[in-house]
Amino acid sequence: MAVKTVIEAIRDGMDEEMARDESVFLIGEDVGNRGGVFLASDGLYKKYGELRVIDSPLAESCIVGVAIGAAVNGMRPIAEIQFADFIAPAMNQIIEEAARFSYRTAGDFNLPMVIRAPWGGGVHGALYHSQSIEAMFAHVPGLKVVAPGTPADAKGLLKAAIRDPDPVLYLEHKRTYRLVKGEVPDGDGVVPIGKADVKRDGKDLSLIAYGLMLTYCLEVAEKLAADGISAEVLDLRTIRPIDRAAIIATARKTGKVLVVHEDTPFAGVAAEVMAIIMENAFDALDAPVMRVTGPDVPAMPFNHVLEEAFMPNPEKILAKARELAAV
Amino acid sequence: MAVKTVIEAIRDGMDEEMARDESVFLIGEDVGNRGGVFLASDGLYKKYGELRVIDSPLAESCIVGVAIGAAVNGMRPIAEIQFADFIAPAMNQIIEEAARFSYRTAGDFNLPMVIRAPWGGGVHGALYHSQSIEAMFAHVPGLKVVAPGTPADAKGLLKAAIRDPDPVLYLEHKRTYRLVKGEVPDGDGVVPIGKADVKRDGKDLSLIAYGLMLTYCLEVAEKLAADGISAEVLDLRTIRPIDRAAIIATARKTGKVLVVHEDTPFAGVAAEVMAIIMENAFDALDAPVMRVTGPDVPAMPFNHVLEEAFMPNPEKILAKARELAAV
Amino acid sequence: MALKTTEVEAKGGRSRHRSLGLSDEQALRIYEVMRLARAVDERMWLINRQGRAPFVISCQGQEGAQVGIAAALRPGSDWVAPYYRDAGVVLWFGMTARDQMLSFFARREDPNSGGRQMPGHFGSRRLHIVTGGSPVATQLLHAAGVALASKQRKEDAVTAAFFGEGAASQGDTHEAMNFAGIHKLAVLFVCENNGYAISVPQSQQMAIQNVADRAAGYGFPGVVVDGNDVLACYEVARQAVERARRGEGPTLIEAKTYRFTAHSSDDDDKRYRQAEEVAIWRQKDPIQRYATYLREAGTLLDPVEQEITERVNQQVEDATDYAEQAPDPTADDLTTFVFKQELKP
Amino acid sequence: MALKTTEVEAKGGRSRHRSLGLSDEQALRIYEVMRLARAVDERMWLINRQGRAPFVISCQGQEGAQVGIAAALRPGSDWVAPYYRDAGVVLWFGMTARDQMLSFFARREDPNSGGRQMPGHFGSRRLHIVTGGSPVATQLLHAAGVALASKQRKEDAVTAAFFGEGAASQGDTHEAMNFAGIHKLAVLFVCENNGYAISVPQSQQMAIQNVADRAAGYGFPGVVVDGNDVLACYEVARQAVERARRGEGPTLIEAKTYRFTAHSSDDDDKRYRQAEEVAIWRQKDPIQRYATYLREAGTLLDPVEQEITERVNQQVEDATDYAEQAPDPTADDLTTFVFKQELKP
Ligand SMILES: Cc1ncc(C[n+]2csc(CCOP(=O)(O)OP(=O)(O)O)c2C)c(N)n1
Ligand SMILES: Cc1ncc(C[n+]2csc(CCOP(=O)(O)OP(=O)(O)O)c2C)c(N)n1
Ligand SMILES: [Mg+2]
Ligand SMILES: [Mg+2]
Repeated sequence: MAVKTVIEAIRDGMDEEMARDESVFLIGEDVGNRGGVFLASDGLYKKYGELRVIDSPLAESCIVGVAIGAAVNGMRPIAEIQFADFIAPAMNQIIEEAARFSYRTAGDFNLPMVIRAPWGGGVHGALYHSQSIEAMFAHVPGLKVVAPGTPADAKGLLKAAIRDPDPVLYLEHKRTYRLVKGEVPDGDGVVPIGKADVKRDGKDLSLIAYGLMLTYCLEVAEKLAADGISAEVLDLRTIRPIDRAAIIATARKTGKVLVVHEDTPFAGVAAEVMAIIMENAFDALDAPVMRVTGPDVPAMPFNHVLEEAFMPNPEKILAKARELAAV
Repeated sequence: MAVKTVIEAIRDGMDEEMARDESVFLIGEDVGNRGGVFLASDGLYKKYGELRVIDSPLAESCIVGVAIGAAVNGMRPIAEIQFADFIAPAMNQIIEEAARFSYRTAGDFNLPMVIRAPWGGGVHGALYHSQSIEAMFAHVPGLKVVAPGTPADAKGLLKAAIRDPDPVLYLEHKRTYRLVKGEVPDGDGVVPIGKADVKRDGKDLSLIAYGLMLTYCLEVAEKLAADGISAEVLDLRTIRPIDRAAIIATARKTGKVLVVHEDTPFAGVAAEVMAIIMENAFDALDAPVMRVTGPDVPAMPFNHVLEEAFMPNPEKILAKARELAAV
Repeated sequence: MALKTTEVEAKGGRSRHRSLGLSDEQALRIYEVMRLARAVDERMWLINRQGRAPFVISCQGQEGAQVGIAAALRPGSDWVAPYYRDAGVVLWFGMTARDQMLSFFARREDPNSGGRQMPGHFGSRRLHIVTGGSPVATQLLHAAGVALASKQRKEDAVTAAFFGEGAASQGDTHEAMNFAGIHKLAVLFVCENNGYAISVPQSQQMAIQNVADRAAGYGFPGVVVDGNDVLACYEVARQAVERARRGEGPTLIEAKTYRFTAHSSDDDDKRYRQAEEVAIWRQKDPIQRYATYLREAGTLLDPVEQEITERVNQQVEDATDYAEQAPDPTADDLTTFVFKQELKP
Repeated sequence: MALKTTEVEAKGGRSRHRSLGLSDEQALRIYEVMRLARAVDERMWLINRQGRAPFVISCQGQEGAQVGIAAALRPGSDWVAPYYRDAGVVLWFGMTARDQMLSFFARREDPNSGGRQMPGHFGSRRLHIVTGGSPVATQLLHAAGVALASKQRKEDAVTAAFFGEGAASQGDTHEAMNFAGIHKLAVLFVCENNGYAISVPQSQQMAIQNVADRAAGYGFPGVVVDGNDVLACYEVARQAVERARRGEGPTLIEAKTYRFTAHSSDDDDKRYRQAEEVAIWRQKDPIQRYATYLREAGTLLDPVEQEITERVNQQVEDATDYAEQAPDPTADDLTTFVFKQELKP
């Protein structure tokens, strides 16, 4: 086991899968010689050559559409969207094409492809380099959506995504890239898609999160412990297919749930978690499920005051958790 | 007052607004000479000429992007997307541009534009002529989203949308076009965006719906009445900004709520309604809020057996409502 | 840069097909597939008008471009990404009349989609037909991706993507041609220009006469061909295929043609085009024209024609009977194959 | 169809600007705006490197194309849809150094966005600068729409959209040019081709030499111009503007140029381009080159140059001081203007 950052874990994950399987290749803007704007693919172009690490033209629909075609013809593309904020030009290819290939052919076609997209804020990225896009894509049946929060999960889920026979949207939180470090198991560890993970056991209330918010929730749980409140932290890791059993279990266990995400609230992932709990653990609730989310504004502003006001952070989460604990 | 169909109400609404305000114009595929594939704009090309009823090239990003530019320069475009299923190529222009113009300029720019999109199933339209798209767009702050269910609301909300200073996504349910008839007030009636409407008073439980599902819920309420169950039917009409007060009021009044939509469930509008009730009327609930939605599959199949299996209908809603009433 | 080849017909005379390297059998096979595509299509309209099936979308009028171009490819190893009119393409690639009818009636056995998609939404992994949805132009990028994979594995397969001149306005068309140009991919971009996108005439779709002229902007040749001249289509496609196999990159072929029917069974083309215009084009029917040629070439003798007609009718009858009787999916089929499952249940 | 005008410089000699109809004052004003754009940009890098502001994106090297082309338009009645490098364009259209610095420091008073957007995301309704976001190429469609509105109201305003050669690969670029071509809209599509999209060289972006060659596919002229020759840029833009005002439709102008800096302050251009290449292009600095011309023309006398330098420095100082002191937005500003509100609070 070695301690790695999230970005290292991602790079290792791609590298190992490309070494293991010749059909795996990477396509995206600046992924080649430049190694990606975050250096996620640093070194891969030299190692695997121009047929397996492809600098695409500046066209996201092209990146995804070409990846679909290559997946049809026996390859396992990793399509990198430079920032999640620039995925919208590829929406038609992702939602109307990739997500429907299997269903519309009654299983004759399947698409083993990964779309990697750096997401999330807190990096002075302003409106167009900070967005959360998970709700829109998680809404779409036919896509899998993962959002790891630790280096080990980042690597394990990336491997799982690359080996998956279906299209997977792999969300990597930019702020975690170099901030979050952790042990990464050596060898070929795969983290299964669709399984949440209890990152901390607790009994008084549950914090449900993913991505950067996982780190914040763990911090909050620590602080709550100092108050004598025992908080369980459930890391969703996969957003779609969501781990209903794990959500219901933690809700039934603690009776109080706080869901946390950066994305705006309306019909977001927290709303779905609340609906799942409503439908399956209503009788076990000691208080209404609460949520801490990004505000109801179009996107995260650049100015640091506004960025801080936008981002959920440990203080805001802690305040809400205390409110919930006190009900 | 005259009895009209939904499609007539829409045509009248466009015609009256175009007559009233020279800056209103229509752009979309086949909207000109052909009068639209559903004849929503039948006669308008002859009446207003080629500068105000524009057959666009087959390119949705173009339709919306051009509408944005025209709105910047003093016009009030109505951009027609031929089927809601084909809106995805315009996602970038809608979400990343239109929805953010006001916010990203701190109010310097605003976009008085309407995007009309026929949506919904039950018309043998298969995967790509039956889709529900409301959740994805309602998730996005900066857009208004309306989905009328009656001719009067269709006309009144269309007028409100055209006069609104901000981008409005106007969803017209294809199945209601000729199915749903009703009195439409003469004159310049505007239905305000953001106001739900209690279409039937009741006290035992609440049915919350919009679009075609409103018609079905009214049918169900009638049947429930025969069982001695008094159902309130709340028509959301506007999905974003959602009428939280009306949702909370009906939940508090009846204590039992069933939310109905065709769209798939995950992080859909029903999930948000459930979250709103969870947060604001938890103490008033006599049972968990329930939902009837389209199934968790990519889109509605063509074959009639599969289409029927997909669509929520009065029988399915009634069964669930009875289950809720019995809790 | 767009090379005009509309004059191609002049060359070759009565043995044109032979000078193109087509044996009599091959020439007749092309004819038969065109006839079959037409006959299935006509039958579908009949059934639709009788209210026995909800929707038709037609190949009629465009069979020359479709079969002529498909005939230059190698079914099984080459790939196609057709659009909804391309019955002629998929029949050449191995679909059968029965498959067509199963799709038309949306039966469980429909090989394209198990009754999930509308007719005309072709797809078969086995036959190397990339599945198509309804959004136009997406398949051009898929074709580029399929061709990229061939290049990555150093295989010489060629991929042909088919689309209408309306679809040429979509951003995806641009992005696909640009990408294929950069990587010199083995792709044929085949625009079946029938002058209309539903009701919208070409003049409202673009400011130019020839879609093929755009190829210059992507660094590869564009060719205009008479889409109602099946042999001319075969000829330009063969050249493009050879070029592609040599690793020299894509070609954009624009086949000028016309659709005889309304856009679909939901459309009323009288709203936007004159009966006279349709009549003029019916005079240029690619099937009639090819039949005339084949007769003059001495290849299509009366008994041969009769056999073909019988086989075609037989297939249409059989397909209709079989498909109309075939079972629908059941409600249980609604939720399968959202993701890959190992076996069809 | 792409008309090469790289030879334009030869004509005119020492009174070239006068033969283009530019007075000495106008010629000097162009020079001053180029200088100002450069000076503000350089100051921003300095401040960024000192850690006093998080992000810069530069116009350096492209001022000739920007100001030369903008100078052919009428600020106030014409419109521009710039991209993030176009400091030269927006300064010509009425933005000030102070506005630039307010945006750079993301202050509440930033006229582009109230501190919400990154620097380089220009926008002002009053100045007829269409607001830009980060996604590339969307503004080309906005420009087409602005021009459509002008046509609908029968006004003779011209709209210019600016973009990089990378952005030319996006579907929106195609759709915008196609639409503008069909409706003969009064649009200038201005591609500032600096050879790279972040790290991606032109050869991986397209298979052709000249983006301008694509104009033929949309039915209007494409022109290649030396983007580091400000007068050549002015000349082709003036012709395009005249054509547009006559109702003859769009022109695509491709200005070949180079960026002197890394893509942005977050980029390291040593990863993908050679120092020698940058050095060669620095020799072609559009500002130096224009200064040399103006001096040889006897228009830029030493005292004039000195005044300009002082004014520019003065503006940069003032702007920096003012903006650095200016207040940030407050947390309350986070939730305003999601929708139109009548008054700025
Ligand atoms: C993205 C998208 N927008 C709209 C439609 C609706 N539509 C179906 S076919 C068609 C016209 C296509 O015209 P063209 O590409 O010329 O092909 P043709 O039908 O003439 O063969 C339209 C607008 C669609 N299928 N996809
Ligand atoms: C749709 C989209 N995808 C990706 C990006 C990230 N990005 C910002 S600038 C840029 C390169 C732009 O290159 P070019 O258009 O040539 O302009 P230049 O920066 O060279 O002036 C990229 C990839 C973006 N802004 N928008
Ligand atoms: Mg057509
Ligand atoms: Mg560039």
